[in-house]
Amino acid sequence: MKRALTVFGIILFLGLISWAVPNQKMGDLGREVAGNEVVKEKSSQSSDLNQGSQASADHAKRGVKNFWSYSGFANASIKHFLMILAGLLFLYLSIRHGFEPLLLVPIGMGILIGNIPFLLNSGMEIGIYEKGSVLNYLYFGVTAGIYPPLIFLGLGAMTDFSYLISNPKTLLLGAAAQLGIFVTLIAALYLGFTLPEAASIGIIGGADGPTAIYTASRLANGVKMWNGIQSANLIGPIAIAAYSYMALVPLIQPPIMRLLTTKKERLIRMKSPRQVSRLEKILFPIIGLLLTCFIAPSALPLLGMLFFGNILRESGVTRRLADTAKTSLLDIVTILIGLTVGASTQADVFLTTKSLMIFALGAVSFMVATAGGVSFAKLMNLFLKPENRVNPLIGSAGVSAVPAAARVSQVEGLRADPTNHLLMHAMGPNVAGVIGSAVAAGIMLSFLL
Amino acid sequence: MKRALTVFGIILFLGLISWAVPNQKMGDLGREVAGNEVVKEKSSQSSDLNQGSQASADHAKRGVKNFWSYSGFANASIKHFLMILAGLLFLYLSIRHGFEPLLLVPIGMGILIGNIPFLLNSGMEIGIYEKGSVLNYLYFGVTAGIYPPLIFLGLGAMTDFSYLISNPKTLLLGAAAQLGIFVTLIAALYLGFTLPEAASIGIIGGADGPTAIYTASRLANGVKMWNGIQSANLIGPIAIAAYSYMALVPLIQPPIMRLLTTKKERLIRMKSPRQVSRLEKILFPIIGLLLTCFIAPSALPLLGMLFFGNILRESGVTRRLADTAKTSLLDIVTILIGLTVGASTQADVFLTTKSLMIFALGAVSFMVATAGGVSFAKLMNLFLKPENRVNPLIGSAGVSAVPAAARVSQVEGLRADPTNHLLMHAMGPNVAGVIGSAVAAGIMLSFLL
Amino acid sequence: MKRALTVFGIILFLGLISWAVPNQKMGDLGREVAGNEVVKEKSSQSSDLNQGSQASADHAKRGVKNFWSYSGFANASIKHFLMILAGLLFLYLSIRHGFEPLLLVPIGMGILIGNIPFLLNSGMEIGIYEKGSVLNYLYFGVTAGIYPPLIFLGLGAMTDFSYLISNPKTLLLGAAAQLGIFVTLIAALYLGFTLPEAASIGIIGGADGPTAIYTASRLANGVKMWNGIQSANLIGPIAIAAYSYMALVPLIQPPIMRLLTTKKERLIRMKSPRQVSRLEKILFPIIGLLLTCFIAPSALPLLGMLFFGNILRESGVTRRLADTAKTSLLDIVTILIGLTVGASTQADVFLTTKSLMIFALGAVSFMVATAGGVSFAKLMNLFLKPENRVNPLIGSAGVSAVPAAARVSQVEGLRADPTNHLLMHAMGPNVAGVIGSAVAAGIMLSFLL
Amino acid sequence: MELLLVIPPVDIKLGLIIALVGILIVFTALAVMSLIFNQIPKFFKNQKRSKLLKEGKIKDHEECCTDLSGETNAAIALALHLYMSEMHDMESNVITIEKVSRRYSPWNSKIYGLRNLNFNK
Amino acid sequence: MELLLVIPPVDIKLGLIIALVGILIVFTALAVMSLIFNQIPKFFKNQKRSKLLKEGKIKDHEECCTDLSGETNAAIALALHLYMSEMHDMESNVITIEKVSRRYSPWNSKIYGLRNLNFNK
Amino acid sequence: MELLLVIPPVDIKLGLIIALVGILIVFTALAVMSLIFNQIPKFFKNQKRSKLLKEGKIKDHEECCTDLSGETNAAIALALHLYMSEMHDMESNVITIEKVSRRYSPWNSKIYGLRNLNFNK
Ligand code: NA
Ligand code: NA
Ligand code: NA
Repeated sequence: MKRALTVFGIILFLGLISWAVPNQKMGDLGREVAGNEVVKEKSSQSSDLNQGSQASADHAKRGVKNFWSYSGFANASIKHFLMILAGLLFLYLSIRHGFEPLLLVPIGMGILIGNIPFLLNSGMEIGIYEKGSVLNYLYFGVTAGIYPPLIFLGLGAMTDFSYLISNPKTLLLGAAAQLGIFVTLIAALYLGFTLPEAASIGIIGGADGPTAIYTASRLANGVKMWNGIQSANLIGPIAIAAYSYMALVPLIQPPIMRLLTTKKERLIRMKSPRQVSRLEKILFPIIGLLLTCFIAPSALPLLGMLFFGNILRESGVTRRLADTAKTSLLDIVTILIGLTVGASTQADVFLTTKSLMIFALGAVSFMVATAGGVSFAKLMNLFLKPENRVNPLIGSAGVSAVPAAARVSQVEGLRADPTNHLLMHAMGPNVAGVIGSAVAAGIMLSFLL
Repeated sequence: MKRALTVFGIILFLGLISWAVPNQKMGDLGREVAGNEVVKEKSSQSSDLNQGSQASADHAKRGVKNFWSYSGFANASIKHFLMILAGLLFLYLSIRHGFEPLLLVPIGMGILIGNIPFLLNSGMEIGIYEKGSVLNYLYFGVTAGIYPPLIFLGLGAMTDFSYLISNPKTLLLGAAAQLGIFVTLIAALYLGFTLPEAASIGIIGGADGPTAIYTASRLANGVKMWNGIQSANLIGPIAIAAYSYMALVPLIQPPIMRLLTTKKERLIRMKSPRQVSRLEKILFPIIGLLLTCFIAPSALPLLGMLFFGNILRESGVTRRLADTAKTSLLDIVTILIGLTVGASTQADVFLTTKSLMIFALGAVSFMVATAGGVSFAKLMNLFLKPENRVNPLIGSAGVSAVPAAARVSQVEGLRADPTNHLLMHAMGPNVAGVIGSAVAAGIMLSFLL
Repeated sequence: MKRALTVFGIILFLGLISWAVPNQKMGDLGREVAGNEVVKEKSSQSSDLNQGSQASADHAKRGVKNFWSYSGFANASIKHFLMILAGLLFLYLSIRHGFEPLLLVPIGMGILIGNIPFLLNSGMEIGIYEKGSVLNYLYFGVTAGIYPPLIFLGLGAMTDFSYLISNPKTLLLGAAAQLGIFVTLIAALYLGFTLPEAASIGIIGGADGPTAIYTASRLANGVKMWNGIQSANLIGPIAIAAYSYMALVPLIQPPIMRLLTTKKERLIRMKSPRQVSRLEKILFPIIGLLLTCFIAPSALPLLGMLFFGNILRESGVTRRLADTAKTSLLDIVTILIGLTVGASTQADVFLTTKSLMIFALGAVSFMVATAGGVSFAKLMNLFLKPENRVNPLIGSAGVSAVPAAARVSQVEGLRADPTNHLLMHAMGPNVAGVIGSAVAAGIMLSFLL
Repeated sequence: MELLLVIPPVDIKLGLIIALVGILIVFTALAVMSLIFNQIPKFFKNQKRSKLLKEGKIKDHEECCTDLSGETNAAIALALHLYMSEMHDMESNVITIEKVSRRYSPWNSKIYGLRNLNFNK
Repeated sequence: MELLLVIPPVDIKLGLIIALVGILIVFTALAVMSLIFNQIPKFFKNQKRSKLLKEGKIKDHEECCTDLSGETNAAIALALHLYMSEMHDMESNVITIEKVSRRYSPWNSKIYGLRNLNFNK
Repeated sequence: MELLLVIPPVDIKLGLIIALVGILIVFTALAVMSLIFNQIPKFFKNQKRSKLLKEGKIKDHEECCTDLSGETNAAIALALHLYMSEMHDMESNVITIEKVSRRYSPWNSKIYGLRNLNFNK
C-alpha cells in the first residue's frame, strides 16, 4: 500500500510538470526527440524573451517548458528504459550474486550513466560520444587502446606464473582454448560482419576483457576501413559480451565439461607441482616477452605490459612498483574502463541487430573454447605417461577468465572426488590462456591492420 | 639585528646583479616588461655574438644581462608581489590555523608558483596559460572539466549517506540552501556580468569547489559565447572565492545562524537517527542517479560520478575500487586541481575588477545560502509534529562545504546546550547540499549551454 | 647437453617456419626491411586472394608467409639484438647487483619492449615513435616534459631537507658539483653538437634523471631549431646515459675522491647537525621556491614541483597528499617514465655515433662533477674555523644521485675511519645537488629557449 | 562601473526565469527523493513485519524493527563530543564518518601461510 | 538478415586462412615456450647436481633437488579447500595466489627510532 | 668525425658565456639560500632567548637552545652503521630518512567503535 503511495507520488510529480508543459504529452516518452526542432524552438523562444513582451508568469511557464525539453523525461525512449533495466540487472547480479563485481558494478553503473536520456546534439557535453564531454575524454583511453595494456600491467604484477612454469605442458591447453576465437571469426563472417569486425568478435572467445577491448579498439572502432567498407563501432557490445560471459563462466562451462569427459577422466589425480626457483620466475617474463612478441609483434602492447608487470613482481627489487601497479593503478584503470565501457552502451548506438548477433556469437565462442580446452587435454593424455596425465577438467581453464575458470575446474573436480583439488593445476592453463588469447589477437592484428 | 643582516644580504645580492646590468634600474621592478622589446634585444645581441667582435669580459656581462632580463627580478611587478602575499596568506591560514589545509595548501603554493614573474611570450613554456608548458597540460583537467567529476567520484566513495537516508526530510534543507546560488545569479547580472558568467558566479553559493569549477569551465571559460559576447575566463577567481569562503564557513555562518534563531529553537533536540539497512544504502545512489539526472541531465558528469563512487562504497563487493577512488585517485586529483587553480591566478589575468566583484558576490552568496537553510528549517517546523521538528541550526549545513558546515552546526548547538550533539543530524543536509548544488548547476547548464 | 636440446628446439622451430617461407632466407635477419615493398606485396597478395583463383593449401602457405613478414624474426637486424643484449644487461645489473633497480628494471624491460623488431610504417601501431600507438601515447609524458615534474613532486614529498637546513653551507657543495654540467657543455660543443644539444648533454653531469629528461625534452627533442639547424632527438640516449651513470656512481666516484683527498682530510669529523625546527622546515620550500625561481624562472616546472611536494610533507596538515605523492603517484610515473625511456631506444633511432659520444661525455661529466664537489670542499676548508670544517668526502655527494652518492661518501668515510659516519652530513650536499642542477637547467633553458 | 552600462535587460529577465525555475526544480527534485526514501523503509518494514507475523514471531499489536534507543543515542553523543574535540587534528575537507570494517583479504587466507612454508622457495 | 547479402566471399576465404594460420601459430608459440620452460629446470638441476657431485655432497646415484613430497601436497590441498570455501567473499576478477612476504622498509630501520628521540623535534 | 666540421665557432663562444654565467648564477643562488638559512635559526634563537630572558628563565650569560650532544651523535652514528649494513636490501633511488610518525586517523576515533556496535547495521 505504501509502495503504491510512493509510485503515486512520482506520478503526481510527473503529472504536475507535464501539466506545466501542455504541448508535450506524457505519451511522448517513447518517441525519439528530433533534436533540431527543440533547439529551434529554444532559440525562437529566447528571441521572444528578448522582446520582453509577455507577462512574466507566462515566461516562467515557458522556462519550465524549455527546461523540460532538455530533461531526461522528455527525451526518454523505450530503448533507454531497456538499457537502464540491463544496467540494473548487471548491478543486481554483481552485488547480490557476486558475479565479477569489480567489473560488473562499474559497467552496470556505467550503463545507467550512459543511458540517462538527454537532448542529443544540444551542446550540453554530456554524452560519451559527444566531443568535449568528460565521459568522452575518459572514453579516449578505450578508443585509443590505452586502458587494456595498463590493466595487463597490473595483472602481470599480480599474477604468479609458478604453476605454469612448474608444468609447462599446460601452456598447450591455453593454446587449445583459443579455438573458440577462430571458430567465431568464421561464424561472424558468415553472419555478414566484415573481416576486422569478425576478428574482434572472435576475441570474445578469448575470455579476456582487456584483450577484447584492445582488439576492438583497433579493428571495430567505427573508423577502420576494410575493402572500402567502414567498420561499425562494436567496442561497447564486444566488451559487454566479453565481461558478461566471463561472469557467467560458472554457468556456461560445467555442462560442457561433463559432457566431454568420462567419470574416470574426472578422477585423474595430477602430480603435485614442483618447486619453482626465483631465477625461473625472473626468466619467464623475459623469455615470454621475447618469444611471443617476436612471433606476433602486434601483441606487444598487451604482452609487453603483462610481462613488464610480472618482472616488476618477480625481480624482488621493485616491489613498490609492482604493488602500485596491482593496486592503485589497476584500480583506477578498472574504474575508468568499467565506467566508460558501460556508458558506451548509449541506447541509440548499442541496441542494434549487430549487438544481438555479437551476444549470440560470444556464447558460441565460450562454448567452443571450453570444448577445445577439454578435448585437447584428452588428446594430450594419449601421448603422456600415466603418471603425467592431466585431468581434462583443467582444460576448460584455458579460456583465461582468471581465476573464475580455474575455480570452475576446482569445483567440478571436487564434485567428482572431494579430495582432488585441481585449483593449482588449473592456474597453469588459466594464465596460459591470457597469453594465448593475446597472441591470437596479435596475429589477427598483424593480418588486418 | 641578525634579521637586518639577512635582509642586507639579499639587498646586496640584488644590488650586485643590478650593478652588472646598468641599463635596467631596480625601480623597474614595478613595470610590466614589454616582452617584444627584450626579445628583440636578445636576438640582436645573439647576432652580435655571432659576429664575435667584442672582448669576452664584455660578452659575459651581456650574458648576465641577457639572463637577468629573463629572471623574475626583471619581470616582477607590484601585482606579482600582491599575489605572492595572497599565496603566503593562504599557506599561513591553512598551516597555522588549519583552514581546509588539503585545499588551501596546494592552492596557496599554486599561487606562488603561478606568480613567479617571468618574461611572457618568450617561448620558455613556463606559464600556466602558455601552450606547451607542463602547468598548461595539467590545467587542461580544469578547463576540460575533468578533475571535478573525478573528485566527486572520490567524495562519493567517501560519503556515508546514512544520515540523509534515515531522515530524508533534511534533503529539503539541502535544497533551501541553494537559494544563495540563484540570488547571486541575479545580483551578478545587475553588476554587469553576462548570464553565463553570472550563473558560474552564483554557484559559489553552492559552497562546493568542484561544482563551481565545473560550471565555470563550461560557462565562464573565456571561450563560451552569449548574445555575441565572449565570456571572460573566470575559473580562477571563482574557484579561489569558492574555496576561500568554504574555509571561512566557521566565521561566516555563526552570526547569521544566531541572528535567525531564537534560543528556544537552538535547544531543539532531534530524534536519534534510525538504523539504515544495507539495501537502502545500495538503492540510494541508484535511485539518486536516475532521479536527479532524469531531471537535470547536465548534472550527469558530477552526480553520475558522485553516485558511482557511492555504489562502489556501498555495494560491499568493490571495496578495493572504493578505497582507491577515495585515497590515491582523490589525492592525485586534489593535488593537481589545487596546484593549477592556484597557479591560474597569474597576476595579469587575475587581478581585475571582476575578481573583486566575484569575491564580494561570493560572500553575499554564502550568507544568503546560510540564511536560506536556517529559515527553511524554521518553516518546516511549522508543519511538523513536535517530536519530528528539526533544530534550525542544522539548516545552515545545507550549503555543503562538507563536513565543515556540519561542524559549525554542532558547535553552535553545543554552545546553546552542551549535551545536544547536532553533528550527525547536520550530516544529512550537508550531503544533501552537495546534491542540491549539483542539480542547480545542471539546471543552469541546461539553460545556458 | 640439455641446454643444447633447448637451443636445438628453437632452431628447429625457426627452421620449420623458414621452410614454410622459402623466398626469405634466415640470413636476411640482419637486413633492414624496406617497409614499402613488403606492404606492397601484401596488398597485391590480398588482391590475389580476392580473385580466389588458387588452391587453399597454397593460400595457407601465403598466409603464413604474409604473417612471417610481419613477425620479429623477419624484421630483426643485428642492431635489434645488440639493443636486446643491452636491455638484458640492465636487467641483470639491477636485479642481480641491485643497481638502482627502481629505474633500471623498468628501463631494461623498456629496452626489450622497444626493440622487438616489427615492420616499420605498416600501420600496426606498435612502435613508440608511431603515432597512435599506446607506447606513443605514454611517451607523450616524456616529450611534453610532464613526467619529470611529477617525479620531482614525489621526491619533494619524500625528501627531508633537515640536514641541509642544519648546515646551509653544504648548499655550496651542491653548487660546485654542477661544474660537470658546464664543462660537458663546452666539450659537447667541441664534439660538434649544437648548443641546445650540448646543454642537454651537459645536464647528464647533474646526475639527475628527471632534470636531464626535462631539459632534453625541451632542447634536444628533434624539433627545436637553433641557428637554422634542427636538433636531434637525444632524449633516449641522454636519459639512458644519466640513469646508467647514476647506477654506476659507486664505481665512478671512489677513485676520484681518493685521488683528490689526503688521508688526513678523509679523517675529518664533522660537528653533529643541530636540531631543525618545524617552522624552518616549512619556510625552506617557500623561500627556496621564491628565491630559485625568481633567479631562474625556467626551472619552475622542476623546482616548483619539488618544493610543492616538500611543503605537502612538512606542513603537517596535508599528510595524505604527501603520502600519495610519494607512493602511488611517484610509482606510476616511475613505471611509465622508465618504460618509455627504455622503449625510446628503438634500435634504428638509438644506435648512432651521437649516442656513443653522449655516453662518453656523460662519463666525463660525472667525473668532473665529483672532482668539482670534492675540490670545492677543500677550498671551503681554507676559510672555515677548524671545528666547522667539512670532510671533503661529502663534496662528491653534491652530484645529486640521491641517496647513492651520499652512501658513497659514507662508505669512503668508513674506509678511512670505521667510526666516522658521514651519511647524514652527505645528505645536505646531496639534496642541494638536486636543487643546483635544476637551477643550472633553468639557466640554460633561459638562454636557449 | 562602466560594466553596468552594458547589461542587456533581457539577460536580467531570463536570469529571473532561470532563478525561479531553478529553485523550483531543485526543490522538486530533492522533495521527490525525500518522498521516495521516506517510503522505502516503511515498505521494507511492512514486508518484514508481515513475514514475522506470518511466522508468528511477533503478535499483531507488537512493534517490529524499532529505532535506536535513548541510551544508544547518548553514547553516540558522547562519542561525538570526543570526536569534536579532536577535530583540529583531522584532515578536514573530506567527508565523513566510516565504520572500521574488518576487511577480508585473500592474501591473509591460511593457504598462503602453508604455501609459504613448503611450496615456494 | 540483409547483412548476409553483403558478405564478400573473399573475406570468408581470407578468414579461413587467418583462422588456420592463427591457431597454428598460437600453438607453435606456446609449444616453443613450453619446450623452453621444460628444459630450463633440467638445465639448472644438472648444473647444481654436477656442482654438488664435484663437491662430493651427493653420490653418483643419488637424486638431487627433489620435488615436493606427498604430505606437502596434501597440506596444500587442504589449504585450498579452506580457500575455496571462503571464495564467495573475495574480490574475484583478480588473479592469484601470493605469498605474504615480509617487506623491508627503511622507515622501520632502527635509525629512525633513535633519530626520533633526539635529533628531530 | 664529420660532425666536427659543422661546429659554428659562435656556438662555442656563446657556450662559454653560458657556462661562465651559469656556474656564477648557480653559486649565487645557492649561496644566497645558504646565507638566509644560516640566519634564520639565529633570528629565531634570539627571539626565543630574549623571551626566556624576559621571563627570567635563563640568566644573561647562559646559553639557550643548545645543539645536540656528543653522545647523541654517537648514537646516531651507530644507528647509521646498522642502517648502512642493511643498505643492499632497500629500494634505493628514493631519497631519505623519515621519522615514523604516529598518524592520526579520524577512522580510529572512538566514535566509530561505538557506532559500529549499535548504530549501523
Ligand atoms: Na584466453
Ligand atoms: Na551546496
Ligand atoms: Na645535481
